[in-house]
Amino acid sequence: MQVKVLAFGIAKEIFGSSSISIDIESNDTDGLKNALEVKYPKLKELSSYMVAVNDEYANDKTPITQQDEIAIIPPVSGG
Amino acid sequence: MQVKVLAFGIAKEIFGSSSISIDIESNDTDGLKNALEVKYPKLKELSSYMVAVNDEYANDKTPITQQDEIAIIPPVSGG
Amino acid sequence: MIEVKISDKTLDTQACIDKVLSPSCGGIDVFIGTVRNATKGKQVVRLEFEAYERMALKEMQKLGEQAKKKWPIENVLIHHRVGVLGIGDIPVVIAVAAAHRDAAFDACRYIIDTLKETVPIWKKEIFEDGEVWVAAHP
Amino acid sequence: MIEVKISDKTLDTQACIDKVLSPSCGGIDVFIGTVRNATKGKQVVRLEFEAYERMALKEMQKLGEQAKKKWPIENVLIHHRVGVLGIGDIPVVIAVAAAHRDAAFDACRYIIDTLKETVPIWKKEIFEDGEVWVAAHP
Repeated sequence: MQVKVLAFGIAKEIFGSSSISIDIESNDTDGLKNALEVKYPKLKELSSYMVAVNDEYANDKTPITQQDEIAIIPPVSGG
Repeated sequence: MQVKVLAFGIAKEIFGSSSISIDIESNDTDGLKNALEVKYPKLKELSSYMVAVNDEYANDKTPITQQDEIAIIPPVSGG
Repeated sequence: MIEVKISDKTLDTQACIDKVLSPSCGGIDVFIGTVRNATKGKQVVRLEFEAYERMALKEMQKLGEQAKKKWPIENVLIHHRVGVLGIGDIPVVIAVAAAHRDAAFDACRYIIDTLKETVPIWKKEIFEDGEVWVAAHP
Repeated sequence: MIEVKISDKTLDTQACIDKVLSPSCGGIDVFIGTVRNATKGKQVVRLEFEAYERMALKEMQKLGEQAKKKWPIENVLIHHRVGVLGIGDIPVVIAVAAAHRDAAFDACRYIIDTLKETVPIWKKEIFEDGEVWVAAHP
């Protein structure tokens, strides 16, 4: 399945875009992370990063569909 | 010795004035408190009260002279 | 900087904040006391504040100095109102600026807590049916 | 009341305070974050803030709700700035009004501490000789 992924902060710089499309093998957040880390190995250099599905932090193996809004959340630093 | 005593808050109401003169037997804060409590027994009904000498809280038996600025400090309630 | 003030005019919160701002500070904590409409369930009509002004300023200055010794803070402002205050009026503004926020929070809270214990200022609560000097009696 | 906002305009501290004032509140704690001129001894030129706006607003709203569950507070306001900020500019204002000050202090501090951990907002520090996304790397 191909999904669209939003990116912010340093993730946007790693992807070179605020939004990318990527093919994933297993249709969950782990599958997404695997695919992203293969294509963008610099993601693995971050302190950590989260996946958000429909504006909520997602746990490991959260199922995702093409209708979901998916975003990569690098370490936040607001305030 | 006769000393002048400033009063604030409820002490002003107990004394009926923002400033009174009173004769004291021993020339220290204990002597002052004794004299005041005889003349104004309502002072003893307060939760507590302090004596300030020259703008500083005074301990028991702090010597006082007629040149000092003496004030009765009932429980504070600012803020 | 430590600035202390007792005033019978409306306290200007924004002016207080502007005074503590500094390019080397990243965190400012501000405490604003306001007159509540009720105390222990009883409707308040107004408050009257009175200060032993010279001593109160001295004690407020001490609070600022103590806070600066205890925490790495840069600027402290303590303004207290006296006179007759209505519901919603502001008796006290405390503003503390520090490089980092923890020190600003700790110092600001210390100052208001200690001010209420040591600074010779008194408040009388006036109700529909009477009045009371706060904390005077057990 | 809980009010959350993300804005690319200057935050108005006084307006934030005015919004949380209430006749039944006696204590207001306000936290103001400002852009410091240096970080770890290095001169900062400017900061750039970016938000995942819809999710950030949702997380900010959650913070307000959590704080209202944890403490007896009445009004909470959380405003965060995005875009390019210079030294002294204000990225965040948090204002909490409560009947009694302890709850206001506790809640305000909880909100800024948790905001920095959970709300999807990012800041890039720009120095004379480079730039860095804060907290991105170990």
